[in-house]
Amino acid sequence: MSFLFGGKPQLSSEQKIAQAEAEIDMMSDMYARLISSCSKKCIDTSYREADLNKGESVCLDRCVSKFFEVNLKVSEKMQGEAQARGGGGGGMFGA
Amino acid sequence: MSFLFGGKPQLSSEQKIAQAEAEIDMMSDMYARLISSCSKKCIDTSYREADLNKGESVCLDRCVSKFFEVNLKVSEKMQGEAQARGGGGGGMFGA
Amino acid sequence: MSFLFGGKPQLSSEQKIAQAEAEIDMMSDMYARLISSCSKKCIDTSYREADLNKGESVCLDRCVSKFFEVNLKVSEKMQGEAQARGGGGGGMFGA
Amino acid sequence: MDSLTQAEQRELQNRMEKKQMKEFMNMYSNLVQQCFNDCVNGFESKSLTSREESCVMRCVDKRMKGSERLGTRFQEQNAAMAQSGTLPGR
Amino acid sequence: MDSLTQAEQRELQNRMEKKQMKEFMNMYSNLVQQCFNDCVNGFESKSLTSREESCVMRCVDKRMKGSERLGTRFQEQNAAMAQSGTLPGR
Amino acid sequence: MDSLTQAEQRELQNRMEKKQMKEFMNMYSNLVQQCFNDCVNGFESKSLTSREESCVMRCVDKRMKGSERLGTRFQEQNAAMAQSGTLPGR
Repeated sequence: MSFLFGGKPQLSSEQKIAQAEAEIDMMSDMYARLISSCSKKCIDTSYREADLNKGESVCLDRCVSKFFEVNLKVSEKMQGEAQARGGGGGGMFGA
Repeated sequence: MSFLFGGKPQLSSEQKIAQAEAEIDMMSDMYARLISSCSKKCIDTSYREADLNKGESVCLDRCVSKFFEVNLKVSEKMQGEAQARGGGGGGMFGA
Repeated sequence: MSFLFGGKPQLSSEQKIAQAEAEIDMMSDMYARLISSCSKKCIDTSYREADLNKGESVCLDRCVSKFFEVNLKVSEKMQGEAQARGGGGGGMFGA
Repeated sequence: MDSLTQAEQRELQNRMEKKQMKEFMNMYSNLVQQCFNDCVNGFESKSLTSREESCVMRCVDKRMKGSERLGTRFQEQNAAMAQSGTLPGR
Repeated sequence: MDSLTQAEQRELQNRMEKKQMKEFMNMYSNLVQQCFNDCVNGFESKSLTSREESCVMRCVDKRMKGSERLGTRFQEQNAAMAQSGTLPGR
Repeated sequence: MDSLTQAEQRELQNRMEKKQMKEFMNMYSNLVQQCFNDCVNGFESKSLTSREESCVMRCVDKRMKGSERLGTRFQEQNAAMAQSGTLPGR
Protein backbone atom coordinates (compact mmCIF):
# COMPACT_ATOMS: atom_id res chain seq x y z
CA MET A 1 0.00 0.00 0.00
CA SER A 2 3.02 2.23 -0.26
CA PHE A 3 1.90 3.83 -3.48
CA LEU A 4 1.60 7.36 -2.19
CA PHE A 5 5.29 7.78 -1.76
CA GLY A 6 7.39 8.62 -4.75
CA GLY A 7 11.14 8.21 -4.84
CA LYS A 8 12.12 11.56 -3.44
CA PRO A 9 15.88 11.92 -3.38
CA GLN A 10 18.11 13.04 -0.51
CA LEU A 11 16.00 12.81 2.58
CA SER A 12 17.32 13.49 6.06
CA SER A 13 17.34 10.64 8.52
CA GLU A 14 14.30 11.99 10.31
CA GLN A 15 12.45 12.41 7.04
CA LYS A 16 13.27 8.86 5.97
CA ILE A 17 11.96 7.48 9.25
CA ALA A 18 8.86 9.66 9.06
CA GLN A 19 8.17 8.42 5.55
CA ALA A 20 8.55 4.78 6.55
CA GLU A 21 6.29 5.49 9.50
CA ALA A 22 3.69 7.05 7.21
CA GLU A 23 3.80 4.02 4.91
CA ILE A 24 3.19 1.69 7.83
CA ASP A 25 0.39 3.90 9.15
CA MET A 26 -1.23 3.87 5.72
CA MET A 27 -0.97 0.12 5.55
CA SER A 28 -2.48 -0.43 8.95
CA ASP A 29 -5.27 2.03 8.23
CA MET A 30 -6.08 0.09 5.05
CA TYR A 31 -5.96 -3.14 7.01
CA ALA A 32 -8.43 -1.79 9.59
CA ARG A 33 -10.77 -0.68 6.83
CA LEU A 34 -10.52 -4.04 5.09
CA ILE A 35 -11.35 -5.86 8.33
CA SER A 36 -14.35 -3.61 8.83
CA SER A 37 -15.67 -3.82 5.25
CA CYS A 38 -15.11 -7.53 4.69
CA SER A 39 -16.46 -8.54 8.10
CA LYS A 40 -19.59 -6.55 7.38
CA LYS A 41 -20.01 -8.04 3.92
CA CYS A 42 -19.22 -11.67 4.78
CA ILE A 43 -19.94 -12.50 8.40
CA ASP A 44 -23.43 -13.53 9.40
CA THR A 45 -24.23 -11.48 12.51
CA SER A 46 -26.71 -13.94 13.94
CA TYR A 47 -23.63 -15.86 15.13
CA ARG A 48 -25.37 -19.21 15.10
CA GLU A 49 -21.96 -20.91 15.12
CA ALA A 50 -18.60 -19.91 16.58
CA ASP A 51 -16.70 -21.07 13.52
CA LEU A 52 -16.52 -19.49 10.13
CA ASN A 53 -18.60 -21.61 7.82
CA LYS A 54 -17.52 -22.47 4.29
CA GLY A 55 -19.48 -19.64 2.70
CA GLU A 56 -18.08 -17.04 5.07
CA SER A 57 -14.50 -18.24 4.59
CA VAL A 58 -14.69 -18.14 0.82
CA CYS A 59 -16.37 -14.75 0.95
CA LEU A 60 -13.59 -13.33 3.16
CA ASP A 61 -10.88 -14.61 0.81
CA ARG A 62 -12.51 -13.12 -2.24
CA CYS A 63 -13.29 -9.94 -0.37
CA VAL A 64 -9.58 -9.33 0.33
CA SER A 65 -8.78 -9.95 -3.27
CA LYS A 66 -11.43 -7.54 -4.49
CA PHE A 67 -10.50 -4.92 -1.92
CA PHE A 68 -6.92 -4.95 -3.18
CA GLU A 69 -8.12 -4.69 -6.73
CA VAL A 70 -10.27 -1.66 -5.89
CA ASN A 71 -7.31 -0.09 -4.11
CA LEU A 72 -5.15 -0.68 -7.16
CA LYS A 73 -7.71 0.73 -9.59
CA VAL A 74 -8.25 3.83 -7.50
CA SER A 75 -4.55 4.46 -7.10
CA GLU A 76 -3.93 4.00 -10.84
CA LYS A 77 -6.76 6.37 -11.62
CA MET A 78 -5.44 9.02 -9.28
CA GLN A 79 -1.91 8.63 -10.55
CA GLY A 80 -3.14 9.00 -14.11
CA GLU A 81 -5.00 12.17 -13.23
CA ALA A 82 -2.10 13.58 -11.25
CA GLN A 83 0.20 13.00 -14.21
CA ALA A 84 -2.27 14.46 -16.69
CA ARG A 85 -2.53 17.52 -14.51
CA GLY A 86 0.94 17.97 -13.09
CA GLY A 87 3.28 16.60 -15.72
CA GLY A 88 6.48 15.24 -14.16
CA GLY A 89 6.86 12.62 -11.44
CA GLY A 90 8.02 13.07 -7.89
CA GLY A 91 4.64 14.24 -6.62
CA MET A 92 2.06 12.49 -4.52
CA PHE A 93 1.13 9.91 -7.07
CA GLY A 94 4.16 10.28 -9.27
CA ALA A 95 5.59 6.97 -10.49
CA MET B 1 -15.26 27.09 13.70
CA SER B 2 -13.04 28.78 16.24
CA PHE B 3 -15.84 29.37 18.70
CA LEU B 4 -14.47 27.19 21.46
CA PHE B 5 -11.62 29.47 22.17
CA GLY B 6 -12.21 32.56 24.26
CA GLY B 7 -9.86 35.49 24.36
CA LYS B 8 -7.59 34.27 27.11
CA PRO B 9 -4.93 36.84 27.87
CA GLN B 10 -1.19 36.34 28.20
CA LEU B 11 -0.43 33.00 26.62
CA SER B 12 3.07 31.68 26.20
CA SER B 13 4.36 31.14 22.69
CA GLU B 14 3.85 27.40 22.93
CA GLN B 15 0.31 27.88 24.23
CA LYS B 16 -0.53 30.26 21.42
CA ILE B 17 0.70 27.77 18.83
CA ALA B 18 -1.14 24.93 20.53
CA GLN B 19 -4.35 26.93 20.52
CA ALA B 20 -4.02 27.80 16.86
CA GLU B 21 -3.30 24.14 16.19
CA ALA B 22 -6.43 23.12 18.11
CA GLU B 23 -8.53 25.57 16.10
CA ILE B 24 -7.25 24.13 12.85
CA ASP B 25 -7.80 20.56 14.09
CA MET B 26 -11.36 21.45 15.07
CA MET B 27 -11.97 22.98 11.67
CA SER B 28 -10.63 20.01 9.78
CA ASP B 29 -12.61 17.60 11.96
CA MET B 30 -15.77 19.56 11.18
CA TYR B 31 -14.86 19.52 7.52
CA ALA B 32 -14.44 15.74 7.54
CA ARG B 33 -17.80 15.33 9.24
CA LEU B 34 -19.46 17.66 6.75
CA ILE B 35 -18.03 15.69 3.84
CA SER B 36 -19.29 12.46 5.37
CA SER B 37 -22.79 13.73 6.25
CA CYS B 38 -23.47 15.69 3.08
CA SER B 39 -22.12 12.98 0.78
CA LYS B 40 -24.40 10.48 2.49
CA LYS B 41 -27.43 12.76 2.26
CA CYS B 42 -26.92 13.99 -1.30
CA ILE B 43 -24.97 11.55 -3.45
CA ASP B 44 -26.79 8.74 -5.18
CA THR B 45 -24.74 5.62 -4.46
CA SER B 46 -25.83 3.74 -7.54
CA TYR B 47 -23.24 5.89 -9.36
CA ARG B 48 -25.03 5.75 -12.69
CA GLU B 49 -23.02 8.75 -13.84
CA ALA B 50 -19.52 9.97 -13.02
CA ASP B 51 -20.63 13.60 -12.79
CA LEU B 52 -22.65 15.25 -10.10
CA ASN B 53 -26.10 15.84 -11.53
CA LYS B 54 -28.03 19.04 -10.95
CA GLY B 55 -30.00 17.65 -8.02
CA GLU B 56 -26.90 16.40 -6.25
CA SER B 57 -25.04 19.68 -6.74
CA VAL B 58 -27.86 21.78 -5.37
CA CYS B 59 -28.31 19.38 -2.49
CA LEU B 60 -24.59 19.60 -1.59
CA ASP B 61 -24.65 23.42 -1.61
CA ARG B 62 -27.69 23.59 0.64
CA CYS B 63 -26.30 20.86 2.84
CA VAL B 64 -23.18 22.92 3.63
CA SER B 65 -25.34 25.91 4.40
CA LYS B 66 -27.58 23.91 6.75
CA PHE B 67 -24.64 22.18 8.39
CA PHE B 68 -23.13 25.56 9.25
CA GLU B 69 -26.45 26.75 10.59
CA VAL B 70 -26.75 23.69 12.84
CA ASN B 71 -23.20 24.27 14.05
CA LEU B 72 -24.04 27.88 14.84
CA LYS B 73 -27.26 27.02 16.67
CA VAL B 74 -25.57 24.34 18.74
CA SER B 75 -22.67 26.59 19.67
CA GLU B 76 -25.02 29.46 20.62
CA LYS B 77 -27.06 27.10 22.75
CA MET B 78 -24.03 25.78 24.55
CA GLN B 79 -22.63 29.25 25.10
CA GLY B 80 -25.94 30.38 26.50
CA GLU B 81 -26.02 27.48 28.90
CA ALA B 82 -22.39 27.93 29.91
CA GLN B 83 -23.07 31.59 30.70
CA ALA B 84 -26.26 30.83 32.58
CA ARG B 85 -24.33 28.30 34.63
CA GLY B 86 -20.93 29.86 35.06
CA GLY B 87 -21.52 33.59 34.96
CA GLY B 88 -18.52 35.44 33.54
CA GLY B 89 -16.80 34.92 30.22
CA GLY B 90 -13.37 33.50 29.53
CA GLY B 91 -14.49 29.90 29.79
CA MET B 92 -14.94 27.30 27.09
CA PHE B 93 -17.87 28.96 25.43
CA GLY B 94 -17.37 32.40 26.91
CA ALA B 95 -17.97 35.19 24.41
CA MET C 1 -10.99 -1.07 32.05
CA SER C 2 -7.39 -1.52 33.03
CA PHE C 3 -7.41 -5.23 32.36
CA LEU C 4 -4.90 -5.22 29.56
CA PHE C 5 -2.04 -4.33 31.75
CA GLY C 6 -0.39 -7.02 33.79
CA GLY C 7 1.80 -6.33 36.77
CA LYS C 8 5.08 -5.91 35.00
CA PRO C 9 7.85 -5.26 37.50
CA GLN C 10 10.54 -2.57 37.43
CA LEU C 11 9.35 -0.01 34.96
CA SER C 12 11.17 3.24 34.31
CA SER C 13 9.41 6.47 35.19
CA GLU C 14 8.59 7.16 31.55
CA GLN C 15 7.23 3.64 31.11
CA LYS C 16 5.04 3.96 34.19
CA ILE C 17 3.59 7.21 32.94
CA ALA C 18 3.07 5.77 29.47
CA GLN C 19 1.26 2.77 30.93
CA ALA C 20 -1.01 4.95 33.04
CA GLU C 21 -1.64 7.05 29.95
CA ALA C 22 -2.55 3.95 27.95
CA GLU C 23 -4.97 2.81 30.66
CA ILE C 24 -6.70 6.18 30.61
CA ASP C 25 -6.81 6.19 26.80
CA MET C 26 -8.36 2.71 26.83
CA MET C 27 -10.92 3.81 29.36
CA SER C 28 -11.91 6.91 27.42
CA ASP C 29 -12.10 4.93 24.18
CA MET C 30 -14.45 2.46 25.87
CA TYR C 31 -16.45 5.36 27.23
CA ALA C 32 -16.83 6.89 23.77
CA ARG C 33 -17.95 3.54 22.37
CA LEU C 34 -20.45 3.06 25.19
CA ILE C 35 -21.91 6.52 24.56
CA SER C 36 -22.25 5.72 20.88
CA SER C 37 -23.75 2.23 21.30
CA CYS C 38 -26.12 3.02 24.15
CA SER C 39 -27.35 6.27 22.61
CA LYS C 40 -28.10 4.40 19.41
CA LYS C 41 -29.92 1.59 21.22
CA CYS C 42 -31.90 3.72 23.66
CA ILE C 43 -32.54 7.22 22.40
CA ASP C 44 -35.52 7.87 20.16
CA THR C 45 -34.18 9.93 17.27
CA SER C 46 -37.47 11.62 16.47
CA TYR C 47 -36.64 13.90 19.42
CA ARG C 48 -40.25 14.66 20.23
CA GLU C 49 -39.18 15.85 23.67
CA ALA C 50 -36.01 17.49 24.95
CA ASP C 51 -35.95 15.36 28.11
CA LEU C 52 -35.10 11.73 28.46
CA ASN C 53 -38.34 9.90 29.08
CA LYS C 54 -38.65 7.10 31.60
CA GLY C 55 -38.12 4.35 29.05
CA GLU C 56 -34.99 5.94 27.64
CA SER C 57 -33.52 6.53 31.09
CA VAL C 58 -34.04 2.96 32.21
CA CYS C 59 -32.70 1.67 28.92
CA LEU C 60 -29.52 3.76 29.27
CA ASP C 61 -28.90 2.49 32.81
CA ARG C 62 -29.31 -1.14 31.82
CA CYS C 63 -27.28 -0.58 28.68
CA VAL C 64 -24.25 0.54 30.71
CA SER C 65 -24.61 -2.47 32.94
CA LYS C 66 -24.80 -4.86 29.99
CA PHE C 67 -21.95 -3.16 28.18
CA PHE C 68 -19.70 -3.67 31.20
CA GLU C 69 -20.77 -7.28 31.42
CA VAL C 70 -19.90 -7.86 27.77
CA ASN C 71 -16.56 -6.20 28.32
CA LEU C 72 -15.90 -8.45 31.30
CA LYS C 73 -16.91 -11.64 29.45
CA VAL C 74 -14.77 -10.79 26.46
CA SER C 75 -11.76 -9.97 28.58
CA GLU C 76 -12.14 -13.18 30.61
CA LYS C 77 -12.43 -15.18 27.43
CA MET C 78 -9.32 -13.63 25.94
CA GLN C 79 -7.37 -14.07 29.14
CA GLY C 80 -8.38 -17.71 29.28
CA GLU C 81 -7.22 -18.26 25.74
CA ALA C 82 -3.98 -16.37 26.25
CA GLN C 83 -3.21 -18.53 29.27
CA ALA C 84 -4.15 -21.74 27.49
CA ARG C 85 -1.83 -20.75 24.69
CA GLY C 86 1.04 -19.00 26.40
CA GLY C 87 1.21 -20.56 29.85
CA GLY C 88 2.57 -18.10 32.41
CA GLY C 89 1.23 -14.68 33.34
CA GLY C 90 2.74 -11.28 32.69
CA GLY C 91 1.51 -11.07 29.11
CA MET C 92 -1.19 -8.97 27.58
CA PHE C 93 -4.04 -10.67 29.31
CA GLY C 94 -2.02 -12.37 32.02
CA ALA C 95 -3.58 -12.17 35.47
CA MET D 1 -1.69 3.90 38.50
CA ASP D 2 -1.72 4.52 42.23
CA SER D 3 1.97 3.69 42.36
CA LEU D 4 3.06 6.83 40.52
CA THR D 5 5.14 9.36 42.39
CA GLN D 6 3.87 12.91 42.70
CA ALA D 7 6.15 14.12 39.94
CA GLU D 8 4.95 11.34 37.67
CA GLN D 9 1.34 12.18 38.45
CA ARG D 10 1.95 15.82 37.53
CA GLU D 11 3.46 14.79 34.21
CA LEU D 12 0.51 12.49 33.54
CA GLN D 13 -1.89 15.30 34.44
CA ASN D 14 -0.15 17.52 31.94
CA ARG D 15 -0.52 15.06 29.13
CA MET D 16 -4.15 14.44 29.99
CA GLU D 17 -5.11 18.10 29.83
CA LYS D 18 -4.33 18.29 26.14
CA LYS D 19 -6.39 15.19 25.53
CA GLN D 20 -9.34 16.51 27.47
CA MET D 21 -9.50 19.57 25.26
CA LYS D 22 -9.40 17.31 22.24
CA GLU D 23 -12.08 15.01 23.63
CA PHE D 24 -14.32 17.91 24.42
CA MET D 25 -14.00 19.24 20.89
CA ASN D 26 -14.69 15.79 19.55
CA MET D 27 -17.76 15.45 21.72
CA TYR D 28 -18.94 18.81 20.46
CA SER D 29 -18.50 18.12 16.76
CA ASN D 30 -20.00 14.68 17.17
CA LEU D 31 -23.09 16.31 18.70
CA VAL D 32 -23.37 18.72 15.78
CA GLN D 33 -23.04 15.90 13.27
CA GLN D 34 -25.50 13.56 15.00
CA CYS D 35 -28.20 16.19 15.38
CA PHE D 36 -27.65 17.33 11.82
CA ASN D 37 -27.95 13.75 10.56
CA ASP D 38 -31.05 13.00 12.61
CA CYS D 39 -32.94 16.26 12.10
CA VAL D 40 -32.05 17.65 8.69
CA ASN D 41 -33.40 15.64 5.82
CA GLY D 42 -34.85 18.06 3.34
CA PHE D 43 -32.80 20.19 1.00
CA GLU D 44 -35.45 22.27 -0.70
CA SER D 45 -34.01 25.42 0.82
CA LYS D 46 -30.64 26.55 2.13
CA SER D 47 -31.90 27.51 5.56
CA LEU D 48 -33.15 25.29 8.34
CA THR D 49 -36.93 25.03 8.56
CA SER D 50 -38.33 25.88 11.98
CA ARG D 51 -39.22 22.21 12.38
CA GLU D 52 -35.61 21.21 11.75
CA GLU D 53 -34.29 23.88 14.05
CA SER D 54 -36.42 22.86 17.00
CA CYS D 55 -35.55 19.22 16.35
CA VAL D 56 -31.86 20.16 16.58
CA MET D 57 -32.43 22.00 19.85
CA ARG D 58 -34.24 19.05 21.42
CA CYS D 59 -31.64 16.69 20.02
CA VAL D 60 -28.80 18.60 21.68
CA ASP D 61 -30.70 18.68 24.96
CA LYS D 62 -31.61 15.04 24.95
CA ARG D 63 -28.22 13.79 23.84
CA MET D 64 -26.39 15.85 26.41
CA LYS D 65 -28.67 14.57 29.14
CA GLY D 66 -28.12 11.07 27.83
CA SER D 67 -24.34 11.44 27.85
CA GLU D 68 -24.43 12.86 31.36
CA ARG D 69 -26.48 9.94 32.59
CA LEU D 70 -24.23 7.45 30.81
CA GLY D 71 -21.17 9.15 32.28
CA THR D 72 -22.51 8.86 35.81
CA ARG D 73 -23.39 5.19 35.39
CA PHE D 74 -20.02 4.50 33.77
CA GLN D 75 -18.19 5.93 36.76
CA GLU D 76 -20.37 4.03 39.21
CA GLN D 77 -19.71 0.75 37.42
CA ASN D 78 -16.01 1.46 37.27
CA ALA D 79 -15.91 2.21 40.97
CA ALA D 80 -17.90 -0.94 41.77
CA MET D 81 -15.60 -3.08 39.66
CA ALA D 82 -12.47 -1.58 41.19
CA GLN D 83 -13.81 -2.29 44.68
CA SER D 84 -15.01 -5.83 44.08
CA GLY D 85 -11.70 -6.59 42.43
CA THR D 86 -13.37 -8.01 39.35
CA LEU D 87 -11.07 -6.00 37.19
CA PRO D 88 -9.38 -8.72 35.20
CA GLY D 89 -5.69 -8.47 34.65
CA ARG D 90 -5.06 -7.33 38.17
CA MET E 1 -4.53 33.13 15.09
CA ASP E 2 -3.60 36.39 13.40
CA SER E 3 -1.74 37.40 16.53
CA LEU E 4 1.04 34.86 16.06
CA THR E 5 4.54 36.14 15.40
CA GLN E 6 6.31 35.07 12.23
CA ALA E 7 8.36 32.49 14.11
CA GLU E 8 5.23 31.08 15.70
CA GLN E 9 3.54 30.91 12.32
CA ARG E 10 6.49 28.97 10.90
CA GLU E 11 6.32 26.47 13.74
CA LEU E 12 2.57 26.09 13.23
CA GLN E 13 3.14 25.59 9.50
CA ASN E 14 5.61 22.82 10.29
CA ARG E 15 3.18 20.94 12.47
CA MET E 16 0.41 21.32 9.93
CA GLU E 17 2.42 19.80 7.10
CA LYS E 18 2.59 16.44 8.82
CA LYS E 19 -1.13 16.54 9.42
CA GLN E 20 -1.90 17.38 5.81
CA MET E 21 -0.07 14.30 4.64
CA LYS E 22 -2.03 12.24 7.13
CA GLU E 23 -5.33 13.80 6.10
CA PHE E 24 -4.62 13.19 2.46
CA MET E 25 -3.89 9.53 3.14
CA ASN E 26 -7.04 9.30 5.19
CA MET E 27 -9.08 10.88 2.43
CA TYR E 28 -7.59 8.39 0.00
CA SER E 29 -8.27 5.26 2.03
CA ASN E 30 -11.73 6.50 2.85
CA LEU E 31 -12.43 6.84 -0.86
CA VAL E 32 -11.24 3.29 -1.48
CA GLN E 33 -13.38 1.94 1.32
CA GLN E 34 -16.52 3.87 0.37
CA CYS E 35 -16.38 2.89 -3.28
CA PHE E 36 -15.64 -0.69 -2.34
CA ASN E 37 -18.61 -0.75 0.05
CA ASP E 38 -20.97 0.85 -2.43
CA CYS E 39 -19.94 -1.02 -5.58
CA VAL E 40 -18.77 -4.48 -4.60
CA ASN E 41 -21.51 -6.73 -3.35
CA GLY E 42 -21.03 -10.08 -4.99
CA PHE E 43 -18.39 -12.60 -3.97
CA GLU E 44 -18.88 -15.32 -6.55
CA SER E 45 -15.42 -14.67 -7.95
CA LYS E 46 -12.18 -13.24 -6.68
CA SER E 47 -11.89 -10.58 -9.36
CA LEU E 48 -13.99 -7.49 -9.88
CA THR E 49 -16.70 -7.86 -12.50
CA SER E 50 -16.61 -5.22 -15.22
CA ARG E 51 -19.82 -3.82 -13.76
CA GLU E 52 -18.19 -3.43 -10.35
CA GLU E 53 -15.07 -1.93 -11.83
CA SER E 54 -16.89 0.75 -13.76
CA CYS E 55 -19.03 1.49 -10.72
CA VAL E 56 -15.83 2.05 -8.72
CA MET E 57 -14.46 4.39 -11.39
CA ARG E 58 -17.63 6.49 -11.44
CA CYS E 59 -17.77 6.42 -7.66
CA VAL E 60 -14.26 7.84 -7.38
CA ASP E 61 -15.07 10.53 -9.93
CA LYS E 62 -18.34 11.53 -8.38
CA ARG E 63 -17.09 11.51 -4.81
CA MET E 64 -14.03 13.57 -5.64
CA LYS E 65 -16.16 16.11 -7.44
CA GLY E 66 -18.50 16.11 -4.48
CA SER E 67 -15.68 16.71 -2.02
CA GLU E 68 -14.27 19.49 -4.16
CA ARG E 69 -17.63 21.21 -4.30
CA LEU E 70 -18.14 20.77 -0.57
CA GLY E 71 -14.65 22.13 0.08
CA THR E 72 -15.34 25.27 -1.94
CA ARG E 73 -18.66 25.91 -0.19
CA PHE E 74 -17.08 25.22 3.19
CA GLN E 75 -14.45 27.88 2.61
CA GLU E 76 -17.00 30.37 1.33
CA GLN E 77 -19.15 29.88 4.40
CA ASN E 78 -16.15 30.19 6.68
CA ALA E 79 -15.08 33.40 5.00
CA ALA E 80 -18.63 34.79 5.20
CA MET E 81 -18.88 33.95 8.89
CA ALA E 82 -15.50 35.44 9.67
CA GLN E 83 -16.50 38.67 7.92
CA SER E 84 -19.94 39.05 9.41
CA GLY E 85 -18.43 38.38 12.82
CA THR E 86 -20.98 35.70 13.60
CA LEU E 87 -18.22 33.45 14.77
CA PRO E 88 -19.23 32.85 18.35
CA GLY E 89 -16.52 32.89 20.96
CA ARG E 90 -14.88 35.89 19.42
CA MET F 1 11.85 1.32 3.61
CA ASP F 2 14.65 -1.10 2.87
CA SER F 3 17.04 1.80 2.50
CA LEU F 4 17.00 2.68 6.19
CA THR F 5 20.21 2.27 8.16
CA GLN F 6 20.21 -0.01 11.20
CA ALA F 7 19.96 2.94 13.57
CA GLU F 8 17.04 4.32 11.62
CA GLN F 9 15.33 0.93 11.68
CA ARG F 10 15.74 0.77 15.46
CA GLU F 11 14.15 4.20 15.85
CA LEU F 12 11.29 3.17 13.58
CA GLN F 13 10.83 -0.04 15.57
CA ASN F 14 10.59 2.04 18.73
CA ARG F 15 7.87 4.23 17.37
CA MET F 16 5.97 1.25 16.04
CA GLU F 17 5.85 -0.53 19.39
CA LYS F 18 3.76 2.21 20.94
CA LYS F 19 1.39 2.07 18.00
CA GLN F 20 1.02 -1.68 18.18
CA MET F 21 -0.12 -1.47 21.77
CA LYS F 22 -2.62 1.17 20.73
CA GLU F 23 -3.85 -0.88 17.79
CA PHE F 24 -4.27 -3.94 19.93
CA MET F 25 -6.35 -2.00 22.42
CA ASN F 26 -8.38 -0.56 19.59
CA MET F 27 -8.96 -4.02 18.14
CA TYR F 28 -10.07 -5.20 21.55
CA SER F 29 -12.55 -2.42 22.25
CA ASN F 30 -13.87 -2.65 18.73
CA LEU F 31 -14.57 -6.34 19.32
CA VAL F 32 -16.42 -5.56 22.54
CA GLN F 33 -18.50 -2.90 20.84
CA GLN F 34 -19.33 -4.96 17.75
CA CYS F 35 -20.41 -8.02 19.71
CA PHE F 36 -22.39 -5.84 22.09
CA ASN F 37 -24.14 -4.13 19.18
CA ASP F 38 -24.89 -7.38 17.37
CA CYS F 39 -25.94 -9.52 20.34
CA VAL F 40 -27.54 -7.25 22.94
CA ASN F 41 -30.86 -5.84 21.90
CA GLY F 42 -33.19 -6.20 24.84
CA PHE F 43 -33.11 -3.97 27.90
CA GLU F 44 -35.74 -5.54 30.10
CA SER F 45 -33.10 -6.44 32.67
CA LYS F 46 -29.70 -5.16 33.68
CA SER F 47 -27.92 -8.47 33.21
CA LEU F 48 -27.17 -10.34 30.02
CA THR F 49 -29.60 -13.13 29.21
CA SER F 50 -27.96 -16.49 28.63
CA ARG F 51 -28.94 -16.16 24.99
CA GLU F 52 -27.11 -12.84 24.72
CA GLU F 53 -24.10 -14.16 26.57
CA SER F 54 -23.61 -17.14 24.32
CA CYS F 55 -24.15 -14.93 21.27
CA VAL F 56 -21.32 -12.69 22.53
CA MET F 57 -19.04 -15.69 23.02
CA ARG F 58 -19.66 -16.98 19.50
CA CYS F 59 -19.33 -13.47 18.12
CA VAL F 60 -15.89 -13.05 19.68
CA ASP F 61 -14.81 -16.43 18.36
CA LYS F 62 -16.10 -15.91 14.88
CA ARG F 63 -14.83 -12.35 14.54
CA MET F 64 -11.36 -13.26 15.77
CA LYS F 65 -11.19 -16.14 13.34
CA GLY F 66 -12.39 -13.82 10.63
CA SER F 67 -9.74 -11.21 11.43
CA GLU F 68 -7.05 -13.85 11.52
CA ARG F 69 -8.07 -15.13 8.13
CA LEU F 70 -8.26 -11.64 6.71
CA GLY F 71 -4.85 -10.85 8.17
CA THR F 72 -3.28 -13.86 6.48
CA ARG F 73 -4.83 -13.04 3.12
CA PHE F 74 -3.85 -9.39 3.49
CA GLN F 75 -0.21 -10.32 3.97
CA GLU F 76 -0.27 -12.78 1.09
CA GLN F 77 -1.69 -10.16 -1.23
CA ASN F 78 0.82 -7.60 -0.06
CA ALA F 79 3.68 -10.01 -0.65
CA ALA F 80 2.34 -10.91 -4.09
CA MET F 81 2.01 -7.27 -5.06
CA ALA F 82 5.47 -6.40 -3.81
CA GLN F 83 6.95 -9.25 -5.85
CA SER F 84 5.09 -8.61 -9.07
CA GLY F 85 6.02 -4.95 -8.78
CA THR F 86 2.43 -3.81 -9.25
CA LEU F 87 2.79 -1.51 -6.30
CA PRO F 88 2.09 1.81 -7.93
CA GLY F 89 4.24 4.73 -6.98
CA ARG F 90 7.37 2.64 -7.02
